[in-house]
Amino acid sequence: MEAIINFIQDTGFYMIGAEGDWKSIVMILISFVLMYLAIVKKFEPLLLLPISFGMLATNLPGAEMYHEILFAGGHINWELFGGQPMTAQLLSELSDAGVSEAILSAYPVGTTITTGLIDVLYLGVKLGVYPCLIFMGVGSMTDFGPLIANPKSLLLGAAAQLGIFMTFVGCRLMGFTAQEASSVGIIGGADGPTAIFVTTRLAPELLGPIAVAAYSYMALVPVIQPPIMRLLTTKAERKIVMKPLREVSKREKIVFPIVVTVFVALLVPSAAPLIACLMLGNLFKESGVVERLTKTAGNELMNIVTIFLGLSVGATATATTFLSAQTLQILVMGVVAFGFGTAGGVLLAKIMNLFLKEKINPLIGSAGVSAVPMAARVSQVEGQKANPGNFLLMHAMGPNVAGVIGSAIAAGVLMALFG
Amino acid sequence: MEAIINFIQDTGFYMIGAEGDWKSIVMILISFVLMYLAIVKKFEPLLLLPISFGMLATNLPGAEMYHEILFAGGHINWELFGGQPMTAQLLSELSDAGVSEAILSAYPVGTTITTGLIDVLYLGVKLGVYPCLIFMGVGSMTDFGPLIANPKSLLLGAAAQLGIFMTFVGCRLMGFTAQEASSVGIIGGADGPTAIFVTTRLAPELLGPIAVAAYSYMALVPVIQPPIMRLLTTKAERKIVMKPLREVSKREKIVFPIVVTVFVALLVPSAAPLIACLMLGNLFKESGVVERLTKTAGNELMNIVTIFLGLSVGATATATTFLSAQTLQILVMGVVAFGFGTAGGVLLAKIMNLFLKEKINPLIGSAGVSAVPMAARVSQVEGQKANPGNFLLMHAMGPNVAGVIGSAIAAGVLMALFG
Amino acid sequence: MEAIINFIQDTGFYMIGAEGDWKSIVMILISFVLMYLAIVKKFEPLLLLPISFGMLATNLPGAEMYHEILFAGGHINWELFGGQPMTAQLLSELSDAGVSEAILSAYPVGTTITTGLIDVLYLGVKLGVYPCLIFMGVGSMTDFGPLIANPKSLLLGAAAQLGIFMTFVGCRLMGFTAQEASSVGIIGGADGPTAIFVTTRLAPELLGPIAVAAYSYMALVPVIQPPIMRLLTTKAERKIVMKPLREVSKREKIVFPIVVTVFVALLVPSAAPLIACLMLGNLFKESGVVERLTKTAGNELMNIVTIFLGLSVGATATATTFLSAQTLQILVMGVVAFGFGTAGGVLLAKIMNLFLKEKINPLIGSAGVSAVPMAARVSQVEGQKANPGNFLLMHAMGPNVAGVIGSAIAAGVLMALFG
Amino acid sequence: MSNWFVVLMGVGTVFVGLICIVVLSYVMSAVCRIGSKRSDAAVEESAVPTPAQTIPNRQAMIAAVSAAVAEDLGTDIAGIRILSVKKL
Amino acid sequence: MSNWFVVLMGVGTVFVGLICIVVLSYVMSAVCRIGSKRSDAAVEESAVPTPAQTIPNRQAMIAAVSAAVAEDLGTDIAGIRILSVKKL
Amino acid sequence: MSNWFVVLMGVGTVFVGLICIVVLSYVMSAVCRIGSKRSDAAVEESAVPTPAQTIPNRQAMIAAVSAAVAEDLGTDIAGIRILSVKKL
Ligand code: NA
Ligand code: NA
Ligand code: NA
Repeated sequence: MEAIINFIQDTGFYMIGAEGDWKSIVMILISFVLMYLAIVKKFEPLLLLPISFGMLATNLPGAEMYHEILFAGGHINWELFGGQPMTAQLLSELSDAGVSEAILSAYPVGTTITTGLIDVLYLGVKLGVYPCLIFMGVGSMTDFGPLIANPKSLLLGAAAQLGIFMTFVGCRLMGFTAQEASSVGIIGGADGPTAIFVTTRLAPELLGPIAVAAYSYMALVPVIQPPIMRLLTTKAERKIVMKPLREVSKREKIVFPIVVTVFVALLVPSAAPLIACLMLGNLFKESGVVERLTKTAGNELMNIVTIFLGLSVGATATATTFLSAQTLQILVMGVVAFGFGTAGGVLLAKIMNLFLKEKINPLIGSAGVSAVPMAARVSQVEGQKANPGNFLLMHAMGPNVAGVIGSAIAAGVLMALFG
Repeated sequence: MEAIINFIQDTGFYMIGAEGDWKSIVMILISFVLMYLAIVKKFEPLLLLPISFGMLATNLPGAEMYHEILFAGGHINWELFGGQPMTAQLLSELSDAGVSEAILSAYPVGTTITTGLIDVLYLGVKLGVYPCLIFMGVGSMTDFGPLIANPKSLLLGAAAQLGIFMTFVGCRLMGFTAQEASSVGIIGGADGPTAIFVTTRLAPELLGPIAVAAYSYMALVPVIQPPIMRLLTTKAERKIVMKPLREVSKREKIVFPIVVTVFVALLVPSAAPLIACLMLGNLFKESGVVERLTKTAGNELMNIVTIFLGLSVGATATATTFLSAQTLQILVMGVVAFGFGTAGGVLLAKIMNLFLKEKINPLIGSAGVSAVPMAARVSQVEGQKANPGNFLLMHAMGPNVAGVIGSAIAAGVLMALFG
Repeated sequence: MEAIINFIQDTGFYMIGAEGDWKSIVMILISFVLMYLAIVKKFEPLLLLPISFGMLATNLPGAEMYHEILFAGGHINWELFGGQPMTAQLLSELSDAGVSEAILSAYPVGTTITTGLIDVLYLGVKLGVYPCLIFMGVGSMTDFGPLIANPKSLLLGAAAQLGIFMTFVGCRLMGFTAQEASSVGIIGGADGPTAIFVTTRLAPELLGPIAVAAYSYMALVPVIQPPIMRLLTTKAERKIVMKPLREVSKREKIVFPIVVTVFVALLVPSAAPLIACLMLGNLFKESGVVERLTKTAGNELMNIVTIFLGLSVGATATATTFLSAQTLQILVMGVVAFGFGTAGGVLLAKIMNLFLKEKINPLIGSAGVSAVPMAARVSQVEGQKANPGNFLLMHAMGPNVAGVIGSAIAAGVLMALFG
Repeated sequence: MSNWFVVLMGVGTVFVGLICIVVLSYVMSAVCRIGSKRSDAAVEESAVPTPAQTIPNRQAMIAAVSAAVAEDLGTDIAGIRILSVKKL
Repeated sequence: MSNWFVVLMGVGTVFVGLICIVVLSYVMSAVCRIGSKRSDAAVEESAVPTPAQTIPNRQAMIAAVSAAVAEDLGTDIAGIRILSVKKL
Repeated sequence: MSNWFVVLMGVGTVFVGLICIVVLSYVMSAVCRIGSKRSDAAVEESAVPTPAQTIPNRQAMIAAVSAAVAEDLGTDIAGIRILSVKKL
């Protein structure tokens, strides 16, 4: 009889019912909303679907698919990972490191943890492996040709990082720590892997909401950007036709990723892993001699990592960390970041037009936030609305990929200052 | 000269000859038999071939491709894994944890271990990663449509789990511990990943024989099931024609995996990892928005994990653990488990027919043991023998996939009771 | 202001400029040369491109993408890996284990390390995983048919290992330790994975130069071998036409990998992991029942591992280990190894002709160094130069694949003697 | 814990669990059908496209392609399979 | 550290960095063009072949194949895509 | 350990090892041939099918398909490769 009671008390139904675990229910409902956005609204489903499922899995009462304690105190607790029992020494160390009693009290001395799938997958996030590997895949599918043909467009990619730093200031004023403010700001970079990389290093407890915000807003680029673009430009400006880009030689395309890797790594060493992986993938592609590796980096390897990354990032979104005022603030500040980034790109384009003989269409400035290739497509669409004969896509791809480099540098600066 | 003698004493030939290591020879011969079954008889070759090769590798005297000591005492000994020397403290801890002197005596204080491929691959088994990832792949190739069209067939999938619990009782009476009996019983679930997951958690020392039994009997379903099916049914029953299943909408197929995940995870939280991964794979497939991930989960990722899982599970089948009376008992009880499961499914179908207006063909009950899609095909073949115009395949797919869910729940109950 | 100075002092430019870090610049230039060889000259680009990029990444001042300290003292320091702070105890242990003060002084007590991508990837090298997995892929694409049809060609594969041992002696005389000499010698095996496996076990500090030498010379086979081949043979010998090989049955092809695995693993147990993986891949292929696994082992899995292996092996080539007289010696001895290997194969073929009724063309002897299939193609080309109607390719494939087995055995002997 | 207790617990939980899923399935199907009546064609077809829907009569077209190729070859139609035809 | 200091440092570094890359790009392109004049056709075409070059008029050929297949089928040409035609 | 001892041990073991494999190969081939005489066609063809066997004249058929497609195109037959024709 006692056994039956034990068994029932172990079920998730009991935990919800008897212990009033309404927070988990709310989190599960939120995960459903995200699944809806991913599947029906097609918001970056490649990442939002695994993220939302990870969020569901981690919040199922009793399932214990992700154990925060394994990564508590800022480092990986290998003993617990391997299944060794909790010791008094480890407990006091973790307590000293600032781990809350709420977490520690669940693991008295002698407890062992049955490591689950998501704990293992989370290692790749914690150790910074997944964002780099995804960037390798992204690189293997990116064409820097339009950027090399028109290097000036790099400036637009720089201006669009304005959103990151404006948001940083905003968050600081709202009471976030510098580390947290940096992680929230980087949402404005509109690069998922960069945002996850920075957040893992600076404010891992915000990983869930920041990843959700980053990928949701990237999907919302066609909604967020156009009003801002139209507000800041005149019809005449939007009608500007740009002349076709020159052909870029194979050789330039091969040398470019190497040059950028070396330069950026020397300028902001903390951005080196991200840039190096992005450019390695690109070098695979452009060299033309390792087609096998190009294909694997951009397909199977990237898909595997995407599943693992999504699931484990989602799993960090436990009720305690997600259901707070901070999450709402992050969601608001994420939009702010995208908005300022868009504005920054457009405005710099207008300023550049004051000096340039060959005017550029300011609509391509907004593509500088990255969100490749969505933002470039928005530029194209808006351009054609103003002038049906206007083909801005290739011109917008320049700032678009420049934005990836730009936000990696911004990320490097923030990690150097607060890492 | 001494060096030559040392060298010779290091060869496997010397170990076999001088030390009378006949047990390894027997194990190698057994691995040959399994390879024969896998290659010539095509017994689930995707897993039996790697398993048998792992068994060969682990039993080659001197090769030391798998070190039990790394996982001794129920947890991963990371220090040894990294190549640090054995310490007196670790030795005494392991001894306290019940590790046999036979194993420990091979590693005096100061020994270091050269970690091998299979040690590393085995981590994925120990940490419960592989079975979940394989289930993700299985899910991405499973169609729950027939089940959704006819939910009653879930009951047949429940009845077929009878074999698990009958075998549990039998094993207990034969002297197995509750943990061991649970692991042997779960063979009757006819789901390789579930059996391996449960055994890793409850009785890791039986991993070799249980994996071999599980996959061999799954291949033998066309031999084991038909006599039982014919014994328990009349010719008239076998002739029953079932009317075609209704079309299932895309929307139902998307919602179903989410509903089942939440419900099962709340009912038996310990089954959550298995069910969640199975259903995540299925959600990838049915959502239709992440084709890249669906393809990778069901192909490359699954193939990689299959190789790793097979090799490392096979490697646990060392002579000491495999050459015992227990192994024979496991092989016998495995058949019992399959037999009772088959009977359970068929008999429940007959009982249901007492109440149902639209009779179901009891031959589809046997498909409830899972062994997807083999058992469903057996139902189809037997059905056509009785009535050439009878097409039971789609009807049998319902109980067939229900059996996967059913045995995951059964596994969860056993892990909750004895984990 | 101080913050700006700190920031500037953290940049790689400052490190190069102020600290006179010219060694890193030299290493970066060397990595450019290797990239040039890989991309333009197509020197084994699949490995040399990732290796050279890893070399670039590891030598970018400040980037800290690879931390030698994590693997210092011959074992993996898991605490540091997980992000725990350096302790006085660990420091003194590492110091006792002979780790140089230059390395240790960078990590005072309390430092934590932010583990990077390459640190994680290097685990697979350190634990011996990658070379085995690559051999599995190689096996899945190798056809042992020509070898089975003409087993005598195994002898040529044996003779070509002469280079390994001649180089060993040469290196010993130049002052290398036995472990280092073994690792350099194994370059003559002309098998990248074997060379990396042995070097990881015996002389990990030489991994960079040895990997570079091994893969570069494999690409240079068409340059290195022909003069030696022509020097040692008469025109009449080169004109010898060999009669077509017999058809080999499927059954022989299936049994062969199993027989070789068992025999080699018993003869030299330390070569077991390499041979077992090579033959497992081959068994996948020849069995014909696991096409899914064959495809994955030879494609996606191999590509992923190739990227990881290349990057992390390249990353070990730090300025301190690479810019030394040793590296030049290794490059020189590498050519010697290839040369002696080629000569050994050719000469044994000539000796065998003294006894054989059916003469063999000595040009196929050089293929015994492996470098599959490049060396076999060289035999074919040289044969046709002497006699346009001469088709040696299939005959050369015998010694060619025999060379892989031969150098695995040689590697096993060296690891047994000095491991 | 007695063995029969384990059997009862186990078989009981499995049956309770799967019976609940039966009920949930019926409920789910009913709800889905209500939902689809409301938004029907619009949502169902535009928002959740499936690979199968991208070429409506995929089976038919593959059959046609097979037939065309086979005719050129004089081979039996059952002997070949076109693996990769995709709508752009 | 004041917030505005962070903004200045950040925006400053991003701009300095990307402006340098602009300059480097121009330099690189110039150097590459000089290099390619010297060795031109020889190196450019033999040493760095690209997938696209292996079948020079790949697009055209795929179009032709599509057309041929479509004619047999009476299908609209936009409806199918030939995924795998490779030069040997 | 003297260097020449290492050379002798090494070269010796390599030769002994590979000579043994030569012998084992001959034995294996002989045994396989005896085995195949006993069970010949039955086992060899049914039990160990190979991809190549699933379409007996695969090369021929692919050649035919290529020819048919090429005729429509007026392309050289060596220029294209059909990657995916599979027997069902
Ligand atoms: Na960006
Ligand atoms: Na089952
Ligand atoms: Na070799």
